[in-house]
Amino acid sequence: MKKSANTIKNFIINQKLLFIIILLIIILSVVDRSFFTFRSLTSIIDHITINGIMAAGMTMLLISGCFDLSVGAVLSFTGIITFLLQPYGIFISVIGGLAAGTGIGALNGLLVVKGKINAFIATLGSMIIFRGLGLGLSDSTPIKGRIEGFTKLGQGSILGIPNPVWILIITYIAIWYILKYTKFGRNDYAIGGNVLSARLTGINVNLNSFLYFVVVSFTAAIAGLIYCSRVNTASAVFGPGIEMWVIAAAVLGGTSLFGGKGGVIGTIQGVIILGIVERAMVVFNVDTNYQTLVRGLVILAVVITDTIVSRRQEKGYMSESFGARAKTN
Amino acid sequence: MPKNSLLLEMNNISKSFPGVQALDDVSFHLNEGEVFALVGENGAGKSTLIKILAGSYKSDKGEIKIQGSPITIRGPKHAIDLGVSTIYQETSLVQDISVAENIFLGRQHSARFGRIDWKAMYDESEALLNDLSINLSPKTIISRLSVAQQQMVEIARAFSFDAKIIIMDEPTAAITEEDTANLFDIIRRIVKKGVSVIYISHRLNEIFQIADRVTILRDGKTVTSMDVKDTDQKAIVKYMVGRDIGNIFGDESYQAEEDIILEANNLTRKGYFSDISFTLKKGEILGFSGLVGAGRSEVVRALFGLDQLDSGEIKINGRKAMIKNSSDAINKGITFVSEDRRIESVIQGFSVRENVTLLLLEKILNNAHLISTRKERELANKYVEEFSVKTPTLEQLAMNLSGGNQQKLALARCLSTNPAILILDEPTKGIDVGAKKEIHTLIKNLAKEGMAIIMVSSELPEIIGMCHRVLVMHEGKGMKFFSKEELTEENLMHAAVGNV
Amino acid sequence: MSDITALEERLTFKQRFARFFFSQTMLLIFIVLFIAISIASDKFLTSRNFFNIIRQSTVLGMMACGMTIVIIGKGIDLSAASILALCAVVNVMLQKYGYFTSVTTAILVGTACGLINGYLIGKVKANFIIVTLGTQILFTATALIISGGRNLKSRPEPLFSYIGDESILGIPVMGYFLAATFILFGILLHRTISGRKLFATGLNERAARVAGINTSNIIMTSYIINGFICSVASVVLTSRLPRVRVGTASEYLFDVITIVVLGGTALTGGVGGIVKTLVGLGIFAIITNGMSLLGIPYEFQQMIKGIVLVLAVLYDEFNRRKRLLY
Amino acid sequence: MFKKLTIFIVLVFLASFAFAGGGQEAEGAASGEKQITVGFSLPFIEDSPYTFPFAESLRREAKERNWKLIMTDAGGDINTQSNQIEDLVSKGVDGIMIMPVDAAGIVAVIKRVYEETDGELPMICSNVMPDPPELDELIGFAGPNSYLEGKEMGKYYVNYLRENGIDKVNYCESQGTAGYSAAIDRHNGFLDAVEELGASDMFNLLDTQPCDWSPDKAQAQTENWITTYGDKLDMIYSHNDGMGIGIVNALQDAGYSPGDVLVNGCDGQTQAVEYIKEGWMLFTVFQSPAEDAATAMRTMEKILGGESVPYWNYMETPIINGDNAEDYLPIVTELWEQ
Repeated sequence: MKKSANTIKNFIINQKLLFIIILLIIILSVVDRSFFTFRSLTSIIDHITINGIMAAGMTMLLISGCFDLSVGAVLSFTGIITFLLQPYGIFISVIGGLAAGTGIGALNGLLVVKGKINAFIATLGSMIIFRGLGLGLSDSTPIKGRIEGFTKLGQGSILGIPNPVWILIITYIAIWYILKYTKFGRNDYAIGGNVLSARLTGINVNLNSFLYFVVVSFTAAIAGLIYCSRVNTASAVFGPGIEMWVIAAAVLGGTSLFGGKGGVIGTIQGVIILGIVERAMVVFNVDTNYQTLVRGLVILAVVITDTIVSRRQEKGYMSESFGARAKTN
Repeated sequence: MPKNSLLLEMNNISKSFPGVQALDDVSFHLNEGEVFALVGENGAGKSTLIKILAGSYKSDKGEIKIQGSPITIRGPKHAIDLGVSTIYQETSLVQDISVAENIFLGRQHSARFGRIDWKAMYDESEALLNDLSINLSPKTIISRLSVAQQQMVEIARAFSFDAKIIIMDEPTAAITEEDTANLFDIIRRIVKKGVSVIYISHRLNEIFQIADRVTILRDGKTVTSMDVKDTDQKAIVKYMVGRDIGNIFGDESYQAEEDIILEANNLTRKGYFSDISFTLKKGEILGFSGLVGAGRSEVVRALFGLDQLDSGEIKINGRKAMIKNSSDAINKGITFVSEDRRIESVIQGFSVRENVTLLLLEKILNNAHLISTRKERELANKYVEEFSVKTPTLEQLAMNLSGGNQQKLALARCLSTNPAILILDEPTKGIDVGAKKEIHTLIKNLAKEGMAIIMVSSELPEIIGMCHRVLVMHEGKGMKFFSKEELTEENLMHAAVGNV
Repeated sequence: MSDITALEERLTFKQRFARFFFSQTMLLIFIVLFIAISIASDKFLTSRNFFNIIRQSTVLGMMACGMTIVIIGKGIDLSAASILALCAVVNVMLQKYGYFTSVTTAILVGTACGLINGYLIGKVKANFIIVTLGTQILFTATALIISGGRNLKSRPEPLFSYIGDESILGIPVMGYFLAATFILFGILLHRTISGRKLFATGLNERAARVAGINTSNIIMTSYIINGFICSVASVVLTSRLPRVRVGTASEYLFDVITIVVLGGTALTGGVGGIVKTLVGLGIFAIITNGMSLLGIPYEFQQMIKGIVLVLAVLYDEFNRRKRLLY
Repeated sequence: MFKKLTIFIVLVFLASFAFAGGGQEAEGAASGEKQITVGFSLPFIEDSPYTFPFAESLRREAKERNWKLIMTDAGGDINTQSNQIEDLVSKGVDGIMIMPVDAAGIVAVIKRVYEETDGELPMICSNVMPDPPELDELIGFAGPNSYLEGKEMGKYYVNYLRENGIDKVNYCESQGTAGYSAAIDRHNGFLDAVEELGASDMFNLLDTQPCDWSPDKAQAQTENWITTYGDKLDMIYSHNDGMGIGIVNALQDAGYSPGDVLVNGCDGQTQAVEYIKEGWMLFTVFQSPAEDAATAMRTMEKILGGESVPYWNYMETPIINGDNAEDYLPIVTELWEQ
């Protein structure tokens, strides 16, 4: 296949999500005039912030070849700790919440890196543990927010753009920068791509992998803060099934579940698509009985096309069965 | 640069694993700016020795001196810091990132605030690659490169560590004569720059092309060390196996029968090969030669049903055969031994027993159509003995066998169905002389008994020594058939690079 | 690895014993827990409680068998619980056309669900996590739509509730279902050609293909079987409950995966077995039951489950390394 | 190639939306000039048998009034629910009815929407009341009073025990999903009623566990209770019928006979009413989803019609017990098994 032709084609293929998004926006704007307004568009972004921020962290972890099922638990646990610490003032409570949430990530990191437990089990375990602990601490009842300023975090806005959106933007720029321009970020790809050579070139694999877990739970903790600041309540049942949503968004954005490939630019697109779908439910007035169905269909549709496309793409220059170029794993 | 100035000494190295004495009082030294060859059969202790030098193992006894000063190597990283870089058989590159980044992995150029300076990195690797006259763009993604190219990147990387010693373990196992030539040029170039190379290969002729001195190991002991110019291949082989094994391609050839068993017309798989036609007689060994990436492996894989053909027809015994997947192929009497032993030919996580019987499962059912452990063990035993696979127990995991034995295991499995057509892709890649000879003889005997054999090999001597006819491929096209008489390295090389 | 090769031959008795000891970690854990709980609660060793344990673990156990097969084939089925729910709903809704119709249809539906998963993962080769995640939502939604989310009334018919309530030779009928499933899957996995091929595929799909195994079929089949056994489990479930609703099953998913992994079947594929899963089920069952016997509050029950899961796996990993030394 | 991809995606979307959403659209267009559009934000359809007949009734009520009804399902996540409510606002509805996932969590979004729309957009809560219940931003609440239901149940037990001269019972409590407000209300309501009637010492709590409104969880839990407490167990206070049914089933398995253990329910599901008839259950509180939905829609209609409505618009939640089970049976059957 011609090289140049390839690159053009690849460009299109690599940008497919972007095209899909544009497409969706066009369709929706045609169907519903109220859709294509500043308010409505920002609100779409505003609504995906919580999941979006987590997805950014998750991307980083996925690239290193692991994943984390406990983000939902981190989210709710952070909220609970934050609101339990309210009496000590906003500062301590927020710091405490973040610390607690990030701590869970550290625990996961230890279990996986030092304990050599499969990430799926380790994080599944801490998901159960900390949802439970959250229930215990909150006595199974939601805790109400009492700090005045705290709601600003999730509900206020600067220059007409909601604060969470700012946080989202900052998170993505930060992680994008880290992944592209810092050793910490590049090591991510090295570890996900070929642990062996990562070790040989003196990358501290354990430390890095550990830190990626910390990063993902840190983003989850921030998301948790925004979450409970938006609803000014904290409960152990917040964010049910959110972990799957987040992983799906990242994978949808082209990050491989088996490490070495991906980036946050793809992820944000994945997140936005899922966000628009949610809005589309309202715009099209999808019958409640069918809303879940549509969600499922969309995920399936995207993963199938993704697979087909990337296989077409592969055929261009390499066949997976090409012994001489077999990847070493 | 003065030769004979001692760079590295390894004295009286001993290393034992529970139950085996891998190395017993082995010594050798390495001078600056020389290529030093380390030869010996698998299990002779070569890899243990270099693993000790590379810091993966610790030696029980013995001392290592670099430039006269004794040192203890604390680990792989430390070895690299000491200027000892190793290039292993499997590429240790990260597949999905660029050449430049692989070269500088872990030490990317950083400007202020630890920001990675991509431009500087690309520029420097550009310079480095030019310096070694390796013709690659530093921005290329590794997974798009051939094995040969990947090795060059590894050399460049090792060189960029300003390594004093570069260890190459079987660098040519997976690459063609032409790439080998390039590789040697590069080796000569880095040697001129004062780097010393420890070169390990089973292809003895290479040692005479590239090495200055050679040390021969057998059963964990040093047999002898000598200057290459004072010896010849026969002698080295003798030292290695401790006996004279004669022509490693087995006894002289014999006539193939006349009746055509397989006929392939205009096989085409878009992007890989096109219009490949050939016939195969009973008892014939048909060679596929050419550079890696010429499409040889792809043709045979498609023939075996692993990849889909876009067009073309296959006739077996004159009847048109539809081969949609590998099980079709096997049912039609075709079996295939992949070039990629580690990943494809044996299942590393399976025991020897399970590996051998994988194609015979129907044969080991009891009358309740369930797998009978007894029958299975008997059958497995039979084949393990027949093919003299060296394994402590039937339950031994394949991953714990030596390369040669794994290959025998693969052959045993394939032949257990006594197929009419046997396809071998690089059958002796990275296998020591002794085992090589066994396999060659085995192949010839099979052919004698009337089995039709297709053999893909990058090793010209092997192709020439084994085959009745050879099809040389170039960029997915069949260039030319050579009959036994026309088989010379020159002819094959010319065809392989595309000029007939 | 030559070291391991060499030592295989010279195993002293002590080493053999240690090898066995360290390879049966989970069994040991099970025994320890068993003793501990029976000391802690005098109600534990009563025949009634034995009934409860079996009743409560039958459905999980059957699903765990299916999941084991999928995981050994290097996959995972996040939609298992949803299949269970869908089949249960179908079964109950069709009971008015007779139990034969309802049960067969339910089983057909379940198998079909498995087929969808299998086709997308085996043939289309889409990522198994995302696919089953998608179908999970899909099946649940379908169940909702057809059931209208109501608590469907399962009209207990003699034979039907017989499965749920009665007992033969002091063992609940469900127990026989459980046993049958485990034996069947044990044979299927360890004594049949397809079972062997499944292991090969799970360990190394490419090598399996070279060995003439039609891996995409094998993978597809594993999901179909899983779908099938889920539907059978759903029949058992409905026979136990007078009322079925979609929410019913959603909790089961992670429990099932936990059980399989507790047993020691590796998520990396190709390693594991039915006996392991049985042990995993045992541990899970007695912990769950033991805790509610001891009246431990719900939230802490969850926590303890999680902690046990992590510790058990940690301990197993630790012993795996130990094992290599011997 | 890319074309194919695009087409595929578009098709999937349009297809799924079309067959899913088509119905309402048509209806909407049918009516004349001023089409009224109302939004209803549901908490979690999947997990509650209540919300489905509820939603059905909503549709019916909307049809009668020829309103366009937009419903959303929050999947049990309060944040999703807030988002969906805001989506409804952007879609431009005339009024919003909310069944909160979380009583306290919903307040923030209500306030937010109130500010954005300067109180132009009428909002009411349905079925689950917010916490704090009295909100200036909210026009009112329509639906059952789960706290009162809790009290009702407490009262009924106390009276029953007194009438039958039982002075002490050991009971277990089977709670709704931990953290959900209905569960909390029914828990507190019960205790407060017992308190007020000065009957606290009559009730000895053995154990309380959340069974997530789920029959089979309740059944498993009860089996364990029976094993642990055996004959000590006199009564099980269940937060809804679903669990009540599971409990009864466990009792039946364990060979109890009707009345050995006092069990109640709440909602008035068919099976429960049958059990009451057979004496397995003592009573249940009839909370009809249809009536609930109707109350909400009636209230909203008044508001849109410019009438002033009281803040609290409670629905009737009569008690069903042995005496009136017969009469209710056909009603509830028609309601749940439609």
